[in-house]
Amino acid sequence: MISLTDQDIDIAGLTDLVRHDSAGAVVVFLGTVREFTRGVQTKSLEYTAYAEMARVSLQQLEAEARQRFPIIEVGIIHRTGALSLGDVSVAIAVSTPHRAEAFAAGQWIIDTLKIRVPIWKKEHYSDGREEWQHPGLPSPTESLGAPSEIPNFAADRIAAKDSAGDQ
Amino acid sequence: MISLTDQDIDIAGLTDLVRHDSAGAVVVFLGTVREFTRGVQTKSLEYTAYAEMARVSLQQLEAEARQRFPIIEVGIIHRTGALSLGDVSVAIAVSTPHRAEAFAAGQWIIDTLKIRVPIWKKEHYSDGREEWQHPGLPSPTESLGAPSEIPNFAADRIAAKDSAGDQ
Amino acid sequence: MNEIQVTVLFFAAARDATATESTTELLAENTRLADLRTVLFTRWPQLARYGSALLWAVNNQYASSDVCLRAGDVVACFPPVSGG
Amino acid sequence: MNEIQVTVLFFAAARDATATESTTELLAENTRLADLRTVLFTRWPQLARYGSALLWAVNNQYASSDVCLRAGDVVACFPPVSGG
Repeated sequence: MISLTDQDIDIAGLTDLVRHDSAGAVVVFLGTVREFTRGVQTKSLEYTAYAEMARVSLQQLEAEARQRFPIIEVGIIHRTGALSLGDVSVAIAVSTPHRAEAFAAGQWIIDTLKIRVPIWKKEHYSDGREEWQHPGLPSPTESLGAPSEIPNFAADRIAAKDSAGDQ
Repeated sequence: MISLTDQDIDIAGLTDLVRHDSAGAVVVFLGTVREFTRGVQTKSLEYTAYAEMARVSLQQLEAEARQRFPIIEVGIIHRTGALSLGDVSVAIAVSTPHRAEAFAAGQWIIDTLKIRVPIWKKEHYSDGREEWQHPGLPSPTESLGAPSEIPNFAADRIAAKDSAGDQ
Repeated sequence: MNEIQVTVLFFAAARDATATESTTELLAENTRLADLRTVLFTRWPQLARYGSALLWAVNNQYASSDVCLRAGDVVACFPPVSGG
Repeated sequence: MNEIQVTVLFFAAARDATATESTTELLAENTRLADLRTVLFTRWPQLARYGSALLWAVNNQYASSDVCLRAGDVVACFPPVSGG
């Protein structure tokens, strides 16, 4: 089950969805809005999605997770819109027969989601600034080579990152 | 926070307990009663604890987890008594600034709990048999060497297992 | 030579750079994604500055630069994602 | 020579083997846990069969075989744990 929602995520409902008599382990991951990142204070966050592709991408993520891990049931819900400190931005629940698989599956899903699924976070800082988060994007004032010199394109880069795993 | 209880575990309450504005990640682990283990059908389970030592042991587990990982908040609840299929026997919730630490802490806590905390599971199988689960204990009908030949004792073995990690 | 029409969507910082949500482009048949990119980078130098860091998708799937575009394709251009 | 009194608790399969929850033992001062174990294994051969697989704790902490027991200690004897 995957979902993109602008409402509060029902964590208890998501957890119950994956509980199963064949499962020995359930792992639930929640991403929550953190107040300080590298010393800068966040006041609120806004998540914007390319909704149509994000749903396709989440469905592919679920399908691939089921191929990689012995998953009994899995649910992935991502929030969009404005969030306050402490709010849950993403919730992932997964059940498997044994515990090591549940941790591995949960971690793979969130790590891969953060590379692939077209959703962007804009931070509103307590000093009034706002800033898109887009890891690896050069500042718009940095000069780069001409487009024709740029070798790699999205699909290759996403695939390379996926196989390398992330930090 | 640690707790040993013969009542249903309040998972939502445990999750809320660890959510925090400084946390970017929450991982919740649930151990649930599985119907089939190595092809044998379980009907129900019973957990018996050496309650006094189990509480001390859980407190030490929490303290050591806080030393090993940048934990913001952690809660560990273990169930005792009779459980049915699908019931939650243990729930661990942990919050940290970043996600990798939350997964690592949750996994370390459940792995270590399963080696150290004096609680035993008795399986009631659908064929009417019941059996204590005690990994590594020889069957009482197996013959062993005389007591004086037996070298290692509890403290050394628990320490060795902890440092080796488990599967 | 026939022309095809494709829609291009911009998201997040790419939308800020172009100051538009989408554009409709008339292209020659067999235009590759790389060629469309050159067109867009020429029109919006602010977008060009993000260069190879931008991600591109065609019809909701990440696409590589040599893919041939077809009539009705929906292309999306956006910065590295930051959900989760 | 003075005597000390310690309580020994049995759990799970160890309790089944001794058919008792606890026993009170009078021991010589400076008796080591290993010596108490020999006493108990002699009394309950069913317990002795579990041998080195059993775990031992003194006053709620895992103990090693060479620890000296003191008056009032609570010793616990049990099989490998299986909670979680």
